[in-house]
Amino acid sequence: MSVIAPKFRLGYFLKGIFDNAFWILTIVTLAGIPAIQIVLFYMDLPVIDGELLTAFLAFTWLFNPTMQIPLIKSLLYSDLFRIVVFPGFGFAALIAAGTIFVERKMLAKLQLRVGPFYCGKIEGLLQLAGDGLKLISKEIIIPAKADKPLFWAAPVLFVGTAAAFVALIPVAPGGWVVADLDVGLLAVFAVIGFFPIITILSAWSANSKFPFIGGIRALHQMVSFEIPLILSLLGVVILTGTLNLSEIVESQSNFPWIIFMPIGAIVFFTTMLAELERIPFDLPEAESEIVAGWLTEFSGMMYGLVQLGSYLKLYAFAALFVIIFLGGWTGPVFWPPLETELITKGTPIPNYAGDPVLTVFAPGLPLFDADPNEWVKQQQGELQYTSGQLLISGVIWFVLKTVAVIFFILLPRGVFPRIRLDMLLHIGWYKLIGLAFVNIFIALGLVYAGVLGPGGIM
Amino acid sequence: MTEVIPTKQMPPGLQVDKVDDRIMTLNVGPQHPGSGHMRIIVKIDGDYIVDADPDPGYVHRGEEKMAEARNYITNIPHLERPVIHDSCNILYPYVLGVEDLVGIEVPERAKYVRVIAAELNRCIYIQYWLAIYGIFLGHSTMFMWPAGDRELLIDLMEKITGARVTHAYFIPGGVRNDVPANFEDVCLRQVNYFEQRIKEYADIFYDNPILKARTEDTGVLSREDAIRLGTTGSVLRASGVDYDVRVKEPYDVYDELDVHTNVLKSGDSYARSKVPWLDMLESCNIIRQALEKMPKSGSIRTKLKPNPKGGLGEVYRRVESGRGAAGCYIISKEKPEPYRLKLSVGSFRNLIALPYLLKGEKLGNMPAVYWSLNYWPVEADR
Amino acid sequence: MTNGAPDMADALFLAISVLTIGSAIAALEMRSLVYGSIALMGTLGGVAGFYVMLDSPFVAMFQLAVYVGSIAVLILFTVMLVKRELIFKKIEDPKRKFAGIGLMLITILALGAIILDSGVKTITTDSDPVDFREIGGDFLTYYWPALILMAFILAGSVMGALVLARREDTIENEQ
Amino acid sequence: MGTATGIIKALNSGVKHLAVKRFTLRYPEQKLKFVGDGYQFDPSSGVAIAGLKGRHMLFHDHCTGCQLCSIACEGVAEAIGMVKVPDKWGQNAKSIMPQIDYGKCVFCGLCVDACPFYALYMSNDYELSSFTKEGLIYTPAQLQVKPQVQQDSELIIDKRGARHG
Amino acid sequence: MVGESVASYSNVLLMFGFACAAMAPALLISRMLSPENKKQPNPVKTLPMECGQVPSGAGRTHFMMQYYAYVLMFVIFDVMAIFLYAWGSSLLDLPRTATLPIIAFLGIMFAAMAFALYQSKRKDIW
Amino acid sequence: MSTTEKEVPPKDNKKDTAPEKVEDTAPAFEKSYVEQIANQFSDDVEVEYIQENRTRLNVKKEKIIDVAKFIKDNTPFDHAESVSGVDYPQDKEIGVTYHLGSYTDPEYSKQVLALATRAPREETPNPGNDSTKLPSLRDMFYSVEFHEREVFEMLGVYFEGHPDNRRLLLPEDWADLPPLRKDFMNKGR
Amino acid sequence: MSNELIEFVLVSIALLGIGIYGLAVKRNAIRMLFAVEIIVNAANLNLVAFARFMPHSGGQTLALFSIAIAAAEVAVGLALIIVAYRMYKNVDIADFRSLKG
Repeated sequence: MSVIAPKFRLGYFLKGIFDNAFWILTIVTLAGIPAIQIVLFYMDLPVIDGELLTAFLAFTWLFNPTMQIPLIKSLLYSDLFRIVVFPGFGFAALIAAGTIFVERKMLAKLQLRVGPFYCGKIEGLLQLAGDGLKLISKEIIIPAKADKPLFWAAPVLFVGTAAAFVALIPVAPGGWVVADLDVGLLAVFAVIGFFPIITILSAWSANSKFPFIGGIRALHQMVSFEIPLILSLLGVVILTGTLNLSEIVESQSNFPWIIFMPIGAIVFFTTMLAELERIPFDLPEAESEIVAGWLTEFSGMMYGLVQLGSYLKLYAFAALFVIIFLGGWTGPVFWPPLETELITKGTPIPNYAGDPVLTVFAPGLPLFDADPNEWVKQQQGELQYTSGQLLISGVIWFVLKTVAVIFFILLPRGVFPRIRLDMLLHIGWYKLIGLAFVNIFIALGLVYAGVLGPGGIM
Repeated sequence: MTEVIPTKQMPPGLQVDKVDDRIMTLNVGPQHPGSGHMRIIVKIDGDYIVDADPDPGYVHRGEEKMAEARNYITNIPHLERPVIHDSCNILYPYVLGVEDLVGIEVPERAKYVRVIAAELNRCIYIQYWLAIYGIFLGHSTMFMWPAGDRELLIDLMEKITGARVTHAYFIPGGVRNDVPANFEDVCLRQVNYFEQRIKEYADIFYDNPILKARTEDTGVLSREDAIRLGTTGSVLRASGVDYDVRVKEPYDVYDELDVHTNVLKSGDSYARSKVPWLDMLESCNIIRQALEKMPKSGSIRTKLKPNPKGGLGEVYRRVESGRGAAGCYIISKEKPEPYRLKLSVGSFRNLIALPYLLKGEKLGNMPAVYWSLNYWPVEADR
Repeated sequence: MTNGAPDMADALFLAISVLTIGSAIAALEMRSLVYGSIALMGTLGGVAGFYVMLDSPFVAMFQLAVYVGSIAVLILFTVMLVKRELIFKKIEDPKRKFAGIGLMLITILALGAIILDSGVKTITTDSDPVDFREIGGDFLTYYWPALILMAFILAGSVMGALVLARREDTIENEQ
Repeated sequence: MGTATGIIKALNSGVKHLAVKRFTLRYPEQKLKFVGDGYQFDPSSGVAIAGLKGRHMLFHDHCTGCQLCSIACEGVAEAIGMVKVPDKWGQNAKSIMPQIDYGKCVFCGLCVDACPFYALYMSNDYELSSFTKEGLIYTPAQLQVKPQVQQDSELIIDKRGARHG
Repeated sequence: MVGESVASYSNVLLMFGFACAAMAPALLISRMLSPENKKQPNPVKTLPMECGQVPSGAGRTHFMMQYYAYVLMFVIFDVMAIFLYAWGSSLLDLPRTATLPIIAFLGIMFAAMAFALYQSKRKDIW
Repeated sequence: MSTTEKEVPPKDNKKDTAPEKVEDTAPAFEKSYVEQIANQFSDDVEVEYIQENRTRLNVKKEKIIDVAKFIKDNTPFDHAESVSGVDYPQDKEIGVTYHLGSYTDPEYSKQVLALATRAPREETPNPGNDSTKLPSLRDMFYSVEFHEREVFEMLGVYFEGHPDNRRLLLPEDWADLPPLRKDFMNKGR
Repeated sequence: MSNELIEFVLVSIALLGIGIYGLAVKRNAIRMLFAVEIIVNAANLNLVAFARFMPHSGGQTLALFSIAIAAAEVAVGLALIIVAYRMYKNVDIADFRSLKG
């Protein structure tokens, strides 16, 4: 079946689409719905107004205006929403897409070019969509004698592992994180540990020389930079005494840790670049030496998936930097509180004659309040900010900081050449580990000198 | 006296005969982002290159054979094809040789115009080379900037010759057309701006510590080896040999201009990449001098018979092209066509240094060493 | 937690048990060493899952980071060092295989019988789990000689491994 | 410390260029200005006049059908063939005029140099693409047409860098 | 209750599973949409990338970089780094004398690292 | 530009030395070093002063190694710039010309010494296996290595003593005449 | 169900059995390493499980030590395998019999 092949015929194409649609429907009916049932059986269902929300009830309430907002709210606070949309995959993919666009335009500006321009009329906004369409319509070529299961699985696993990394990132106050772990930081290290394995397996499975060299390089690089990465964050852990990422953010409400630990931040930033395989550390994809490194044999959408995974990873690392060194979502709250009348009295909507005929209440507008009492408390001066305010302000601060960090991750691509493997290992094992230990001792000194820690500022 | 170049000292633990079963043979090229139209058969042991065998010829088109079938004038558009980016300089020795063979004098103004065109073209070539050197080292900005700034000079060349790349401008007896009116001002302005631009490359490229760490002490070609291997151009000058055909054997009006030869001592990839850049700055100087000294008016072309015949004999002329000395050896037998025409070009002469330099280097150094040799595959293949 | 949670935990326990034991068998029985290594990673990950179920997240993450993140990498790397033929070759003795299965069954049955017969069967707990920070306290207060010993073991092993892994053909060459 | 200053210098240089104007010529919208009307040749002085070597212009009232352009092209590209034209011109007894195959032409301009009768010049037209090979062959009638070339962009050098405008 | 904290950990797994499940269709759709000549597969097209040449030798040779030592070192020093976290996360609760064992630990590990880095300069470790 | 003494001097030569003037007005500098060589190998070397700064030595193929060694040891010529093979079908010979230059001596940097020799030519060439053979100068001038490979494939001159007499530019399956011989016809352009 | 110690112990026994089987049957050195790893993990699982059910941090601490020692063991073991492989071009344990002091 082909779309752009020379013998393209609309009839065949439509037939193919209908065939596929038929089979997809069949499979969904036979396998998908039972699977959903099984999942629903084990899932915690929300309780709204004392009623257990079942699927049937949810469908009923969808058409009941008074119950819609509680329904939507309950969905917003469900795990699925977190995984799929907000702090999880959708949010990360959106930032990743933005990153790709910014990277192209910024690099173009730095190099006195225009960059993507025509696609999407406005400065090439839709270039990424165009590239995605192109990639998805390209043939996937699998090299002869390749280890097919591994070769197919590698890009998907790569995206999955990157997503698992994203799952650990808290985005806003109030537990807006997919998985709030006590040992979040260690979980990050555990997840990072999977990337070299996927890389080397995909490189090995391609049965080609250039990917193999690239994979081995990637392995050495990731593995060598994992230790400085782990050590550079130890200083913060010493000062905060916790491994939970949300608590680390909250510990920085007064000042970000980068003030006390610039060395650790520099080490972490450098190792981050190396783990992300970005210039100047993009040895695994050094195109002038080994074609495209471990990505050489990936074609079409497989390549696209690896790229998606790597940009998700980029977002996750930038967010981790923000969380640990730049204070995450902390920042002055600038989002104005919502009108109290909207909550308590409702807003009257007049008709053409000016008579108020309809009063609109927004009692549980999901993003703006978790608890309607907060408004009352705020009005009475008991509470400074509502949680809705904090959420929006926090997300904006977080995104701003993340974008700033991403800018600094992207900038070296235009400024530095690629370095060599032995230089890279030398930097990792001699300089960065040394600096990381310097950072640890600084943190230790700060604690024992009483500057920070229990007896100090905090 | 048998003098064999000693092979470079390999790092310990890399003796080829011992590690036979670990050797991996890589075909670098012809369809490789880091090869050009050439194949280097590289044998690697781990990260180290134990053997490298260049295999040029993918763009061989027999210019020398074809030149024997064409007359002296119709050879002109063809002989610039091997290096279209440096077309004036590759044509220069041929034109000088034909002038010697036919016996024709060149007007003074034409000589200056030739020098200006040749120096502009040298800068154009070096910018292109530098762009590729940048991207070979993974420095994408250094790919875009030279490629963009090159447009300034291409614009000038287009004003002079009417073509952006393949100029076919030099002709026995002078040049084909005069420069346009008001050219001196435009040229001076653009060349000055160009010089200012390329000085900015220092910050981002030549003084970049990562680049220095990457290219310094890699692929070191000592002075003696550079001479014995017969390298030329920037490769030779980077190894500390003060040799520039423009100075040593001035042609046209180079003896009236103040040409400074850039010589660096270290002979590593960094020096080899820096010498062309210094050459560009020097070229800007030469262009300014030439614009000053150029007669403001006068003939620019001595008329030639329609189908000139060369005398009986041979001639070997050299010029300094962007890649080193370019020689043209013409044997003439009183025919309108040359009996034998041989181009002795810098790329081909520098190629011999490649396997010598790559042995024992790390794989990551391969592009840095290869492209620092100022090698242009099409010119080497001819 | 509503009443759904224990069911979920049971299903999870079953799934992880099946994954762990199945991939442990696969690690030993798969034809390709590379796939065997992947299956071993499955076993190690499954054991990490058990640690999470046992409320010891620190050990679980340590297991993941060290076993899967580094030991599995080293194993994979070493497997790839071996020639391609050997990766796919299974060296086995059929007689010993039956003996091994017998041994395995005897071990499992005997130990299982002993355990089931003992009082272990009845042990349950509702107490709070140990905070992982206590582990760090243990390391440095009560178990600190073990920590020093650990350092010596790690140092010795890395030195030994590096000395062992050195290739000797240069020495032959120098002679 | 040299390393650190070098890195900072490079980063600074990169960031500085985020404010420099773009140099790129947006080709289909903007087109470059050229020097003259195209490459022309004056046989009496033996010197050409500077200009872009674009598509040829054939002046039918000057062409004598002498085939010198074709002969000049023989050794270069063999792009010029002589074809019959329907019109009768006094100076052109055989009624043959050059027809140029731009699939072969290398735009060297030697045919213009060869024409002693001011009949063949080159024009500023450089957009010659065609979907068929035959479309690249320009008959004498097509060569007669003076091209309309849009020329609006020039290289501007000012304090914020060079650009096309 | 044993195993109460599983829920938040399982979210990571769910995220992983969701990403895999959401991305696998991209490959399937790509497989459906993309042109492919199934009747006459081109054997040259599926050759491994070898710069346009017919590949010589196996792709998966037991080829090794000279930096095997670093991978060996990683296994050991990864353990060390995460051991330090057990100390670091509980530092604020511990008496100051508890730093002494960790200093000794680090001292021994530094000595090992110095030796290992000295060894890893050799090109003959693989 | 010039000729051997036997040939008739070209009439339309304006600039360069006519052959009868060669002996008289041999440039002093060139003469000084060429005479060294000429004295050493009096019978086997034939000197021509072609042009300003260009000298040509015609050497018999048996003596080429000795002459090259002598040049390498006693004159500052230290590298070969180019090696050109020329086919002379009417003489049944193939000429090979080494252009030698000097980097080290500033006085000699202008000079190019052409060291020419000739090898027998066969009508039906069989490169490498017929009588078209010359000794290789690679041991004296290392830089001729690739040039000699090129001459070997282009004209079928086998260089004895060359370590690596393989094809360089032409494709692996090239099985025609050596292409730079005069009887290899250009089939179209 | 899952808050009973016995299940974890049973899984641990199963893993131990599989490990013993692997050690007894396999002759490939790398496979034997796998078997050893499985046995070590079975032991660790027991440690952590018992520690959880009689709340004490010592079990987890010991498990950490055990994992660390396993890492050291794997590093040395693989180095040994590499040495043996380099000598015999094989990973069959039978070939290593001639290894002596």
